[in-house]
Amino acid sequence: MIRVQREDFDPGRELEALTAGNTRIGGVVSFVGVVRDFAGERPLDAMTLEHYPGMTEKQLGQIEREAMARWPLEACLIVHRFGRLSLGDRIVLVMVASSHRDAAFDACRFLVDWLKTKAPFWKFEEGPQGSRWVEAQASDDAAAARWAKR
Amino acid sequence: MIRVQREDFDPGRELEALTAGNTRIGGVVSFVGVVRDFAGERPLDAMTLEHYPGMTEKQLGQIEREAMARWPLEACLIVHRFGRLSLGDRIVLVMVASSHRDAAFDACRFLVDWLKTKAPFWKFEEGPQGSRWVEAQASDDAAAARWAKR
Amino acid sequence: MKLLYFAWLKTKTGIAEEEITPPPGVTDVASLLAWLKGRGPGFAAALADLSAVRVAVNQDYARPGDKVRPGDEIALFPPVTGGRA
Amino acid sequence: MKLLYFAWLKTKTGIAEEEITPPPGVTDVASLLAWLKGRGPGFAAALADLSAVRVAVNQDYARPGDKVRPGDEIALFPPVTGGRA
Repeated sequence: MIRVQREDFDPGRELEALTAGNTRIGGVVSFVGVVRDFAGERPLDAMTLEHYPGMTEKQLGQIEREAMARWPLEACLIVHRFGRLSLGDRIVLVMVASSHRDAAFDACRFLVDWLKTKAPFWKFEEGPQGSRWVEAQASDDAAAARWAKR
Repeated sequence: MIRVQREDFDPGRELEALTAGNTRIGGVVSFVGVVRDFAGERPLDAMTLEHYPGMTEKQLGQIEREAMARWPLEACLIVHRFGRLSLGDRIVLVMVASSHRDAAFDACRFLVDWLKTKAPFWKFEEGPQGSRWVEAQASDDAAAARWAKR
Repeated sequence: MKLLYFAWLKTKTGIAEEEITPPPGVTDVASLLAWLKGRGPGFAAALADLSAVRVAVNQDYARPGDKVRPGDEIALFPPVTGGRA
Repeated sequence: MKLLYFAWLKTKTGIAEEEITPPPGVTDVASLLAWLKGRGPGFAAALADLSAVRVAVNQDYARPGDKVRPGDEIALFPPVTGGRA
């Protein structure tokens, strides 16, 4: 399941909804991304996440179907926010439920890695030194590449 | 942080408490273990988790300190329940917060794997075919062994 | 053909969205970018370093040789920078 | 010396917890288990297959050669079976 929204989400409530009534689920692995302060690099007050409506949903849906095909999952949820976010705000939730913990861990990490290289979001950071569009990191491409099929 | 308790926990509230006020946190990885139905193996109605009070806390504390030493973590929480649990009930929560998602994923998985081989809990399952103490699985030892230092 | 610009590509071109009819020689992503570059100084600046520009055709990532057709939705944007932890 | 039994070791011995004073020859985990085995049919049954028995001394996992002393808390239990997903 895919949701792209401006509003915050409640990870506990999402977990309840995702697992309700499915007694084959033995483990749920979640990732919550949070707006953090890059101490040492440059301080941050807030940021704005711009996205490409339509393409975001399409890409997230493709990534999710890929994960469902590669691992035996019972349920899957991606919630991604856009708009203005402050330090400590939640940005993204990836939640994967499976009978087996290994599948849940692998699929969740796969989704998070791919999100960061494929989902059309762009960060505009505001700090005391001014504002700027954040540049992509090569390490994110490397993280996604480890899932490439050989 | 370690908690061993009979009561349920609220993963959303635990996340709030763990991350509150720490703006260095960029990602939180959580594992929630749930009582599942082993369809195909033997059906399950409920189970009782017996544990060794005192040793449980000691072992969980050691495992947590090990994780904090091996990865750059900002915060860590293990909540493990004991007592009688029904199908779909939450059993365990492992939550790890870090600046870096890779550290959070690795540490969370390490903790879950070790929990299953080191934490002194024993499952007594009740099903339509009778009750029995669950036997340990070799695959759990193998999962923990992948973290052994070389 | 609908063109969309995001992030600093929107800032530099000064355009978020436009309808265009490129000349007949524009048949793929590469020729579209080459033609756009010549439309004015904002476009020239935005497209000066094509290694920093990504293109999507109808909401899927596209490569230089991929075809573009009338009616397509073409988006230009920098490499994505979602949650960075 | 305090002895604790968990899971089916408790069921088979019929004991959850006891205070014992083993004979002087009992100095380590291995000799303690050998002595316990001879205490009666319940103990013999519980300790018939020692590969299925784990021992903790003062709440840390112990091996056969580890020392046991008066005042120690010794626990006998099967391999752990926490959350199994």
